[in-house]
Amino acid sequence: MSAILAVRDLEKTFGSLVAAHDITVSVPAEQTVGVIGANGAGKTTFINMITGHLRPTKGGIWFEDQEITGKPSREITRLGISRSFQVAQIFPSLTVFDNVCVAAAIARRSGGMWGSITTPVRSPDATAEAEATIELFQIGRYRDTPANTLPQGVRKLLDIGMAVVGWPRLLLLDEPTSGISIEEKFDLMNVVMSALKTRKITVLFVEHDMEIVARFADRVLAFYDGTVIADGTPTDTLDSPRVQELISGVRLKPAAGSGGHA
Amino acid sequence: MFLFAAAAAPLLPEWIVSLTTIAFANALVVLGLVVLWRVGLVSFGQALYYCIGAYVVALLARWTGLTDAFALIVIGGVAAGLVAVLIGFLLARYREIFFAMLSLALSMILYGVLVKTESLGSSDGFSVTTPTFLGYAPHREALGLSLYWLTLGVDAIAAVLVGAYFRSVAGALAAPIRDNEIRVEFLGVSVNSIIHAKVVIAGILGGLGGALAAMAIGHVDPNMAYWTTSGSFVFVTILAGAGSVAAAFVGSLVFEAVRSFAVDVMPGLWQMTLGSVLLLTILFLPDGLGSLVSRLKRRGEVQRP
Amino acid sequence: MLITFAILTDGLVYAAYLFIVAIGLTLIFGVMKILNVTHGSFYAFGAYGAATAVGIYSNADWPAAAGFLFMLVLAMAIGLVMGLILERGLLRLVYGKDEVVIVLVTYATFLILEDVIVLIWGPQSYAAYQPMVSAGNIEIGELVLSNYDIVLVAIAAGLAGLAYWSLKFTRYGRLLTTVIFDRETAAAFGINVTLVYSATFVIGAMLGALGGAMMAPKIAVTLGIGVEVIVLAFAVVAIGGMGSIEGALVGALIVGICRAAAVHLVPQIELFVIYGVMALVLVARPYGLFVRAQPRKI
Amino acid sequence: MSHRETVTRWALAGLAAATATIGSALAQTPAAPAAPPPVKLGIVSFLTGPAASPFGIPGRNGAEIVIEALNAGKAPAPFNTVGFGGSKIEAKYVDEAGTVANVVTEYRNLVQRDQVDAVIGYVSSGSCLAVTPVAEELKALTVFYDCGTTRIFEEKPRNYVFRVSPHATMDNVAAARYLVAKKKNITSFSGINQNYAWGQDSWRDFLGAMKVLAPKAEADKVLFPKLFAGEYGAEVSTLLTSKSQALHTSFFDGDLEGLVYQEQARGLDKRMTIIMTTGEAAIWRLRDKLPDGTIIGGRGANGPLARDTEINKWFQKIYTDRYNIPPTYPSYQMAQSLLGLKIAYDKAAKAGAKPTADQIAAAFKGIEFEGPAGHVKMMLGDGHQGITETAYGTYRFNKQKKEPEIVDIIRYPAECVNPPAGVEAEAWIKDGMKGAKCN
Repeated sequence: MSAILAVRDLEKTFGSLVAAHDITVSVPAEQTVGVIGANGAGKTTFINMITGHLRPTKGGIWFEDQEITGKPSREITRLGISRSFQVAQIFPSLTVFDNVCVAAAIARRSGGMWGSITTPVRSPDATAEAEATIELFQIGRYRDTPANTLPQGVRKLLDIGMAVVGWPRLLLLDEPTSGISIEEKFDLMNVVMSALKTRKITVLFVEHDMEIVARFADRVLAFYDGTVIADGTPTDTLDSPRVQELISGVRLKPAAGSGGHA
Repeated sequence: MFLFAAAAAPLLPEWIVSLTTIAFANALVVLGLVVLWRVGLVSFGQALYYCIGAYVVALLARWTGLTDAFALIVIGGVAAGLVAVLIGFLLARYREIFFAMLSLALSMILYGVLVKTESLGSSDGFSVTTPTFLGYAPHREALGLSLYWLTLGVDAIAAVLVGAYFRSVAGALAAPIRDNEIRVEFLGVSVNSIIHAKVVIAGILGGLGGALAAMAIGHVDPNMAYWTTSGSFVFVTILAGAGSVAAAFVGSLVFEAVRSFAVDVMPGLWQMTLGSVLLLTILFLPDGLGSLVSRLKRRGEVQRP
Repeated sequence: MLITFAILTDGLVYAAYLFIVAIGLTLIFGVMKILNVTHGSFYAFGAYGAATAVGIYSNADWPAAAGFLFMLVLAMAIGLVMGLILERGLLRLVYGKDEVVIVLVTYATFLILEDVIVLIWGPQSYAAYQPMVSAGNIEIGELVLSNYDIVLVAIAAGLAGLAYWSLKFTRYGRLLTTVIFDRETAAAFGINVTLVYSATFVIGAMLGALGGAMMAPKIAVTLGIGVEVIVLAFAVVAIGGMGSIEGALVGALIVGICRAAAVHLVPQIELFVIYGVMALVLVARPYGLFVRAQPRKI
Repeated sequence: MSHRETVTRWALAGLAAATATIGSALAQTPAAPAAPPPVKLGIVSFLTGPAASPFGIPGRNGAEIVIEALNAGKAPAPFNTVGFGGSKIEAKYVDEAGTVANVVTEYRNLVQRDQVDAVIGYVSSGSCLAVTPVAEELKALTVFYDCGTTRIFEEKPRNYVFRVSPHATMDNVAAARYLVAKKKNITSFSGINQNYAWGQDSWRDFLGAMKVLAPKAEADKVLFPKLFAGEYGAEVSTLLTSKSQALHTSFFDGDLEGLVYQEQARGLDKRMTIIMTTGEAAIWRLRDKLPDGTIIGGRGANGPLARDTEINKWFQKIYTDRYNIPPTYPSYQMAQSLLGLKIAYDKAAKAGAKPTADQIAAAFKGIEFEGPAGHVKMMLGDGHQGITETAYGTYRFNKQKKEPEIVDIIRYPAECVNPPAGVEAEAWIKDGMKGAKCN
């Protein structure tokens, strides 16, 4: 089948600074794509453009053959693209359940302002969906904990869970393991990836840790200086000399990107 | 609560009935502020809608001779609501203190306009024709009670609807928006339109409150739009807390009672009394009287087998 | 020609008045993010203090200038004491609460202080006109200007200069700017934020009192003068941008000139000028003229 | 449904709070002493806020001193009987400050909670207009003492509301008459009045009267600064650029003093004569700061403008002895109102038993009496609105005696500056003040 996501000649400049240029990628459904590159290589910019947080200066983005270039993020979300964040974006004052439940309710509300005023937030199916997702991400034991007291790993899972609860078809994970200790990283990714597989979600994930990329990605995009310098299977990409030379240095300091704002 | 209060009315002395009527009319404005406060917004200009509601009632009675309380209230609420819709387009983009300041400026402009309008009695305002109730034209006690019951009725409806709203998606988004607007946007919701809706709801409630107050007081004047009026509404909101719908009504009643008590017992020093009450509330009851409500709730649940 | 000159001078005088009232407010907001309603009380206490001072000195016959200084000093002393008491005794307890809640705290304090004034000075009004009257006036063409007003403008200008200089070139000023820019970092760099807060609030309070003291000779010092000033100062600060000194200056000038022009040319609209300007500016620049919104990063 | 339950709990709590106030209220009013039961008066005026010092407090003081005298039966004849109808007066003083909602609430509390026999008070015309319908509804006898608006008795006939003090029309009509008398060939005048009802009405009446009395003269600058603006720099220079020979102002206290200081610093009074319709209330504080030659009104023949009658001397004395400052017009208005009510009450009480509101009201209608401020006729508003003569004069600070004094006083008979019964003030002025009897 045709690509679920297609990106052509994408470019983003801030004044004189070129954050991303000449990015052309197309992703078939249910593929898991790892995105690597040093800080400032344009990974997050790339994600932000797809999710509508940034408006591209040039080029176009197509999702399921529909152009979404420069649409506001909330519309793009409604179309079925969802994302998680480098720094987990959750609602600290709510419990884990309420976090997910709100997300579920929003995804399920019948359209428009009137819809969101008339549909209760704890509708049976929203609640059910929330419970299911919490199970799926194995954070059931934190169900009623206020989010502001959660350990880092759980925050990450919750963040992704909130992105997944709306049954997106494309999910972008911005450094899902940033700020997570090396020991936990693999368990976390195992949980996440198996969850996404069961929901048949196409995934783009930004990652600094090459082992994780090698382990979980079907395909790897290597960013350097705002554009894609290598694109292929993990092995091909990671072993390509340019990548070795320009990027894999990152491997030596895996947590470099943690918390930092690419 | 409303049934209870309604039943109690005939037993109470008239002056308490009228005091309570005004308190419960103002409670609607407070309820609107509670809706806003849940998203962390405070309007120092809510008196704008209060005043619009009041003047609409007074002017309709004066110009068209329409005196039916039910019609007047509805129109008052709608009028304020429409203004809120317009202002909302502007206001919804603002947050924090800037939201407060802009709403304050708008209400002060209305104040200026009214003071300038000599045909409407300028700062003296003018009196409101005694309302009728579907043709029934009561006087004295009867009138007081009718207004009181009408107010309670409107309050009850408002309380139920707002309660339902709080449980709806748009209502429940208040805390999330306060916490993290970006996340909300990425979940597929326009934060501004949610806030716009809240501004409108608050506006309608303000208008209803003003309409009822106008009839209960029997007089309208530009001070209804002055910033100190808004100030006292915010005051009650803090006193009540955003915890529960009921708190708005209790808070408003307690406020009126305390003020009247202070004026009665220490005529020269009632501002000091009010100030101290507010201060103590903030310091020792950070979530307002509402937090007492929820505490009672919790205790109630514990006691239940 | 005469009108234009009149508008400019009047505008300048009014702007000076507004700036003197607004600077303390904007300083406190900039550093502590507190919209300080109590500012009105500082103003009132300053005025009452000044009136008392003038009362004392006009009985003892000291030179006018000395009396003027005595007046200002006493007022600022009052501001100092009040500032300390409030910051240490009350605000300290509510830091970290919701911005709006803190506004309400200051509002409550304002209400209380309104009656404290009655307790101290009673309900009657006081006069402190001596400094202004003894200052005399000068004729410029048909126009007569009060020297006191000229002094007022000079002092306002002085304050503006002083504020600018101390923010840019003194250690405390640089501390302030860092705190204004980013509280956490400031704390991280070992700046004693608590101290900076106390200092700022006290200075703000003294400026408020100073404003009251300098207006005292022009007005009847009577109950309720604080209320009027609060909203005025808010408007100016909102126009210029909360927490920006140059904003307060420009805001004051805009409002001052606009109002003067209105009074001379279209008296009917005088009542709306301030809020009209404020609304317009806020519509065009939600955060005021001198403050930009920083988009949040993710 | 735990919601509903807690709600009910709160209803109880709320009512408790409310009842607490009744309790306290009852506690407030001590059990009546041995017969005859006292007559309870509610006395409302500004005890806080900007209007307290010029109007509220002098008004309250006037009430205190007069009630004392009446209770002691020490007032001069015909007021030398004890209290009202032989029973002592028990006054409760209430603050007028706050919104109309507060004012109305407090009024109801006085009538319905404290069961007062009559309410005397109110400075702000807004309060008076708001209270009037309530008073009529509650059939509660109410006497306004200071508010000046003509609307109260022009909008509707009233049954239970009275005002002994004349309304504001005569202040400005008389001001115009005095100005024209003093400046025969006046060509231009200006006005600075506060931007609210009082200021606007005052200017409207003055302007109307001038149109009639000096058609040649035209109004030049018409300024309406915000109430309590405090800073009048721009206004003063506007006036400095004007060729007017006179400036009309209805400013009161705080604003009036501010204006005086600021205009003096810039010598405006050297260029034009200032007419202050309420100036009399400020002379004792402004003293030598008030420019000589200023035209002073006192909302009637009050204070220094009052005639030198026995009862005026008496009032001047007891007031000055107590408060060591002479009484200003609000004190006079309060005294007049109390004395007027006393006459009505005594008349109604002749029947023996404690008179009802209706009896007192009936007795009050159309009475005439001599008060400290001269001869009162309850003539307008079907006998509910009093008129008196009024007077204007020119201010001079007597350097020898170090005392303010008002010289070349001109007195205007009531019928000269007030509309005839049944004619609306504004209309009366518009069509040339027909039927004015200025002897």
